[in-house]
Amino acid sequence: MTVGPIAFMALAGVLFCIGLFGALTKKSAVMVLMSLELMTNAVNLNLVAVSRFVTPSSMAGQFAAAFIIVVAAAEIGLGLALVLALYRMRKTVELDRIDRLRG
Amino acid sequence: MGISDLLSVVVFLPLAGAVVSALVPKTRPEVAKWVAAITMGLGLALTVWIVAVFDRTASGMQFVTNVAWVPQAGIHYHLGVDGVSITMLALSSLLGLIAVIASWKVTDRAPTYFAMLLLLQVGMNGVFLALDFVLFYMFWELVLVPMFFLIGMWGGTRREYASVKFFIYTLAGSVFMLVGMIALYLHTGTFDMVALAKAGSTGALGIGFQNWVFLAFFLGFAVKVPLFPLHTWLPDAHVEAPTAASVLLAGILLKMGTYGFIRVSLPMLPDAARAWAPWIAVLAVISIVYGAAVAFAQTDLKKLVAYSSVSHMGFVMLGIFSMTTAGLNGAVAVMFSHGVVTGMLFLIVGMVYDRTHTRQIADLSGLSSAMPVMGGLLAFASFASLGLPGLSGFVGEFLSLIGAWQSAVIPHWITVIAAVGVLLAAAYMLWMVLRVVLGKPSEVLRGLPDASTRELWVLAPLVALTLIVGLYWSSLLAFVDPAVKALVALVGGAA
Amino acid sequence: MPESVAAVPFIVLAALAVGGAAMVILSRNVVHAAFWLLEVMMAVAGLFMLLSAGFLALVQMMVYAGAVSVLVLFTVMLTLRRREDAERPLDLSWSAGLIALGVFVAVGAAVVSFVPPAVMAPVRTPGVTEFGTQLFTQRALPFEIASVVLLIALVGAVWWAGGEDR
Amino acid sequence: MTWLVLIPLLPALAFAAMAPMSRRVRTAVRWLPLAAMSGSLLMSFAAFARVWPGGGEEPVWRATFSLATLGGAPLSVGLRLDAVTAIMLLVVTIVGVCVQVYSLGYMHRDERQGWYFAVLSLFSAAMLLLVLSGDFLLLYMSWEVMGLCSYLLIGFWHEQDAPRRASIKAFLTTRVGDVGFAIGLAAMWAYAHSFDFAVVLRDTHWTVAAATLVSLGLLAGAMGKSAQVPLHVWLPDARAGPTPASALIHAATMVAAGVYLVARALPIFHAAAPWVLIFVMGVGTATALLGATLAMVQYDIKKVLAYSTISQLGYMFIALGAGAEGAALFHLTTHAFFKSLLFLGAGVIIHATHTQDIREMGGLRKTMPWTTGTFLFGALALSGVFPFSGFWSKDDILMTLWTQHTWWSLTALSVALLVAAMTAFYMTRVCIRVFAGRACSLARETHLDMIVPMAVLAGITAVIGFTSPAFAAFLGEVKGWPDLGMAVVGSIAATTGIGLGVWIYAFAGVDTQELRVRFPRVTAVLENGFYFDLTYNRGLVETFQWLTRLLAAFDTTVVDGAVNAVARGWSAASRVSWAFDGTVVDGAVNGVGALVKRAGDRVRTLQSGRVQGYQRLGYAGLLALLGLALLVPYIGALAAAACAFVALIVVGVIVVRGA
Repeated sequence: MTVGPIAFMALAGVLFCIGLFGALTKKSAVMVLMSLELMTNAVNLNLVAVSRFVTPSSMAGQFAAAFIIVVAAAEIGLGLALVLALYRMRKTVELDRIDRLRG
Repeated sequence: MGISDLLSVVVFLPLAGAVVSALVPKTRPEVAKWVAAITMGLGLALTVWIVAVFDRTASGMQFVTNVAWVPQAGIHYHLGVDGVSITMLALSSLLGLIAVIASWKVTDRAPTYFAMLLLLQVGMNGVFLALDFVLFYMFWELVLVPMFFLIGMWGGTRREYASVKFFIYTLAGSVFMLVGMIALYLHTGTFDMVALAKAGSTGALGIGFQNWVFLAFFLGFAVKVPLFPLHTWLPDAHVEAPTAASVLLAGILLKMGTYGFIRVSLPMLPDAARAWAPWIAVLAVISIVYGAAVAFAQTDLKKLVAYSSVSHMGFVMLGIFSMTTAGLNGAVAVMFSHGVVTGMLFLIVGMVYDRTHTRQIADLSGLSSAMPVMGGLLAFASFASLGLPGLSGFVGEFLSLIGAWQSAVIPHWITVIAAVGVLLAAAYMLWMVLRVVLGKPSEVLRGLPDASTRELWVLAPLVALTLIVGLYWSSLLAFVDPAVKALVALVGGAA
Repeated sequence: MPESVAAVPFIVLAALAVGGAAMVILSRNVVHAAFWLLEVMMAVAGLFMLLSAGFLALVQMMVYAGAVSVLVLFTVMLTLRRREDAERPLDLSWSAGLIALGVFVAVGAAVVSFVPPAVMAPVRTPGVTEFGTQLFTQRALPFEIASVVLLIALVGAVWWAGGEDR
Repeated sequence: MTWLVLIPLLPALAFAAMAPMSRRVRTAVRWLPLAAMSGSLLMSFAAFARVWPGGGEEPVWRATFSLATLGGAPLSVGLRLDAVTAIMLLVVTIVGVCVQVYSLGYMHRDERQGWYFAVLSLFSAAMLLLVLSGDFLLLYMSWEVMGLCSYLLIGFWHEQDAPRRASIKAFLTTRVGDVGFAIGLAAMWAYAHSFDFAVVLRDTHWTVAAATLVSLGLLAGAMGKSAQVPLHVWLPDARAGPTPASALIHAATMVAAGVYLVARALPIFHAAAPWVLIFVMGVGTATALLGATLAMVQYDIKKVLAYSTISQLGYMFIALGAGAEGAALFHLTTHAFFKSLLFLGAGVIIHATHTQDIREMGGLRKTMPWTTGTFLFGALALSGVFPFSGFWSKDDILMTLWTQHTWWSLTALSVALLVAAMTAFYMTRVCIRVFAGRACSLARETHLDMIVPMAVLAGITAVIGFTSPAFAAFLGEVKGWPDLGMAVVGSIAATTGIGLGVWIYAFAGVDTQELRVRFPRVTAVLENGFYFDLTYNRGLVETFQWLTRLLAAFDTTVVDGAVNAVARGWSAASRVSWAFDGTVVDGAVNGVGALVKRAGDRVRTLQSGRVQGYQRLGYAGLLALLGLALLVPYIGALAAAACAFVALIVVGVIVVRGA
């Protein structure tokens, strides 16, 4: 028994939405970042799967995924650094207490 | 490197300069300004080279670089010059260098300041050379950012307000332009401006479609020009901007709007342009008279010059939408001359301000007695601005007028009112000269030094250009005419 | 269609990934959540293997499982003043759930309507060798840019996290 | 004959050399313009010799120079030398050299005299270029440069208020006319596609409409420059400049440029509707009469001369209106010499007496014999007394009017005779007031360097009249010696004026003050120059200034205000719209305040400042858009349903109300 691209895409969709839910709800900045990582992983999975099934010889999706990993690594590094800086400044990582943009 | 790569070098050389300048430590401002001066100087030298080898008899694009950039979307890296854009390129390279030298005394965050000037130069050069819409749009928007910071960080007392207003106003305009651009792309499948011009002239686009796209582009360009009633960002931006930014704002940025009309609206949407021409001519004439009248009432020198720009740009619009060779030649001549002369005016006002810390006309009088050279140059620039024959201002205004009269699309009465505008220009300029240059020297001018050598060097090339273009029109128009002739043939206006 | 993927390992890995992701969201303890995240990353790496993207699987293991998780854990530790701070409320919200569900419906609709085109199987599935060759020839420029991005991110992260002593 | 280019070029180079100099160096080389001008004078003689014996229509020499190409077609300007040009060259250079020599003496104490000489040189260059130009464009360009020089010289003593204001007034008033000139040129280009004299005046077949338009435009320009009613107001004020500059610019040359322009363009005027030439004659007549009338009541000697210039220019326009190009140009020539002579004399007198008021002068004939003599030569010529030059040229004009013998020309003739008498009268008045009577100041004769130029001009004034037939022949017209009858009539007019003047001011001793008191209203009208200045100030200048202030306020409040209002943001906008809803829909005034507050609060809650809130909004918006995109095919149906629903309700309401 085998599975095709649709299975992978559906899986990626589920992962993405779980990540999205987390990103929308979590109050801790670290948790939000972790949820974002989930979303990126979902996207990567989708890319690799489509590359594998639709353009097997070019590996374009794999390259895209590789670069996304790079950027995501950079992002998480910066994000965590920001969290640390914020924590130093406000002594909290709760996002709902960080509302200086309030109108 | 072939000669056709020159254009890319001219565009991106200042970018390199900007990076270098930005990396200079804050404590060494003189390094930054030398970097800027040398980069601008090199750019000007290259521009002179381009001008020298430019074939003045040909009408098409020269030094073309065209490589695929994002082939999936049909976006190309496509640069080239014709007679219209080369005059603008020359003007922008010259004013760029002059702006740097005029900013010689800037020490506040100098590396960033000069990086901004250089970045601005990238955008300005790029707009005039880009032949791909996406590229054009990128350069167009790129110009906003450094200008925003130049006004917002080094400006006068109301700089935040002025810079935000400038940014949002022009951005709002260019959003419409983007819409028009995309509409054209969806309709024709290309971003290539040369191909689009061809498509427009062969009647591939229906008049209904043209009308809407024309309106979108009109909003984008007219804000930049600026055409009445979209002009109110200009006085604020000018008054608050530092001198060099004012020079570039009036000298180059406004020309981007009229250049857009010449490069985009006329060739790509000729039917719509013809249909809209009388209305735009009405707006142009209102700009001429209204700008002149409001300029007359100003008490701030810089504001006066700013409103005079509104008036002069009206002549450009009138010339463009006359759709005649005389009118278009005149329009480009006004664009060039206004850049030079208004640059001169802003520079002198800036120099006076540096000494007296006032720009109020009422505070300054008898400039020619207190500083004979400075006063004389201000009077000279004023006479060039009011269109005295023999100086550059006359060339364009006169040709615009005869073009407008000749035009099949503009009624005569509009031209008559525009001619009255020439009289009004004389009125506000002479009234300014009477109060500022002439008379007994006022208290604030007592004991102040006359123009320094550096200041004279800043102004000298502008004075020379004013005289050369004014006395020998062909020095400018020989470049412009073949391009204009081809354009008019494309649009199908009168000869 | 090229050779398909065996269903059994896929189902196992998919279950691990979805379950792990759910646990990330549902754990009250931040430290636990971080470990669940690590589990999801490894499952995804397995899925990459399944998709014959060996190199990516390796990268995934090294970057996410190795580096990122450690980073997250360190941050969690650094921002906890007391042990009890690790325990957090669940923070569930109906509106967010609705939005996530909506997005899922939209994505699902897109997925369901996706018709895989008929593609000829290549003579040989490209592997790590081809990946490496391409990376350093055709895609050298993006590669370089990516390294610059990483460098800048590194500098930035150090700068922000640097502390008061600067 | 390319050397002809040097005629305007030499003075221009002198200016170019002097302009960047410092004040001291400029003063040191103040003789440079004179040297340049002398060169031009010599070459003008040579040019005259080349044209001699004249009479031909064709230019002796021409050169074209392409300014630019417009759509591939050249836009050329050119120079040409023909009989008219040769004469004008001589007039300009002779008067110019005399004025330059005179100025060296007159201005030698002034600090900034270098600048004065430089501008004078630029003026000479422009004027020479104007008469040499072979097309209307170059003519227009040099015309404007002359205007600039006139502006600079009138405002030469700009530390004082009056010269500054007079200078701007002169420039703007002449520019009013130039608007017409520019439009005329535009129309000319649109119709004939050329500015060249040869093409426009000879080869083009004008339609009446086009010719009328162009000629009216050119006439407007000429009226401004030549100070014709109603654009004459700047010339009396132009006396604020240095007197020799007035002599050259505002008496001899620049103001005559308008006459020259119309004389040149006369073929277009002939092609235009017939009323155009009659209009020219009418303008001339009105100007001549007005100038003479006002000259009779002035006390400022320069103002008398200025109004006299206006009047004489009107004379020339009368001749042009009659189509008599030769007569107009002859009067232009004679007038250039005797009027510059009079101004130079006035300059000497003013220097000597330190006043410009003729009531404070008197008895100068004893102390200043040379000045008196030369001034009298000029006055006699102006009055048209045989054998001085004014007699001949005036006679020419009168004779032309008589031979034309239309209703219009005879009216003009009678007015012209009246003006001749008035001219003689006011010149007699000036001469008696200044030279006769007892000496009331310690005036002394001036130096030789100022007397010589006046003497030269006086000599020319005395003899040039006799060239009348030769002058006409040179221009290619056939004309004999003056008709005896007209000569007698003209002389009677002049004699009447002189006699009346002598009787009133020398013998009867009529107290003019008493006349002024007796006729206050007439006095007021005359002293205010028929209220032209007042009307312009009140009606135009002040209205314009008020209007500009209004527009400036409009710009900052309305135009800019609109922009700011738009930019004020959604929050405020929504408050306003809520308030609007509240008032209109509910009509419950009390509820408005609460509504406004509620609206504000509602908008505010959107702006929580929390990132995730924004994020949620973003995603929700995305989903909504997606849904919308799916619904697009049905939008038409939905809209139709909505419309139908609303229509149903409206109909229902109407029915219920009606019931």
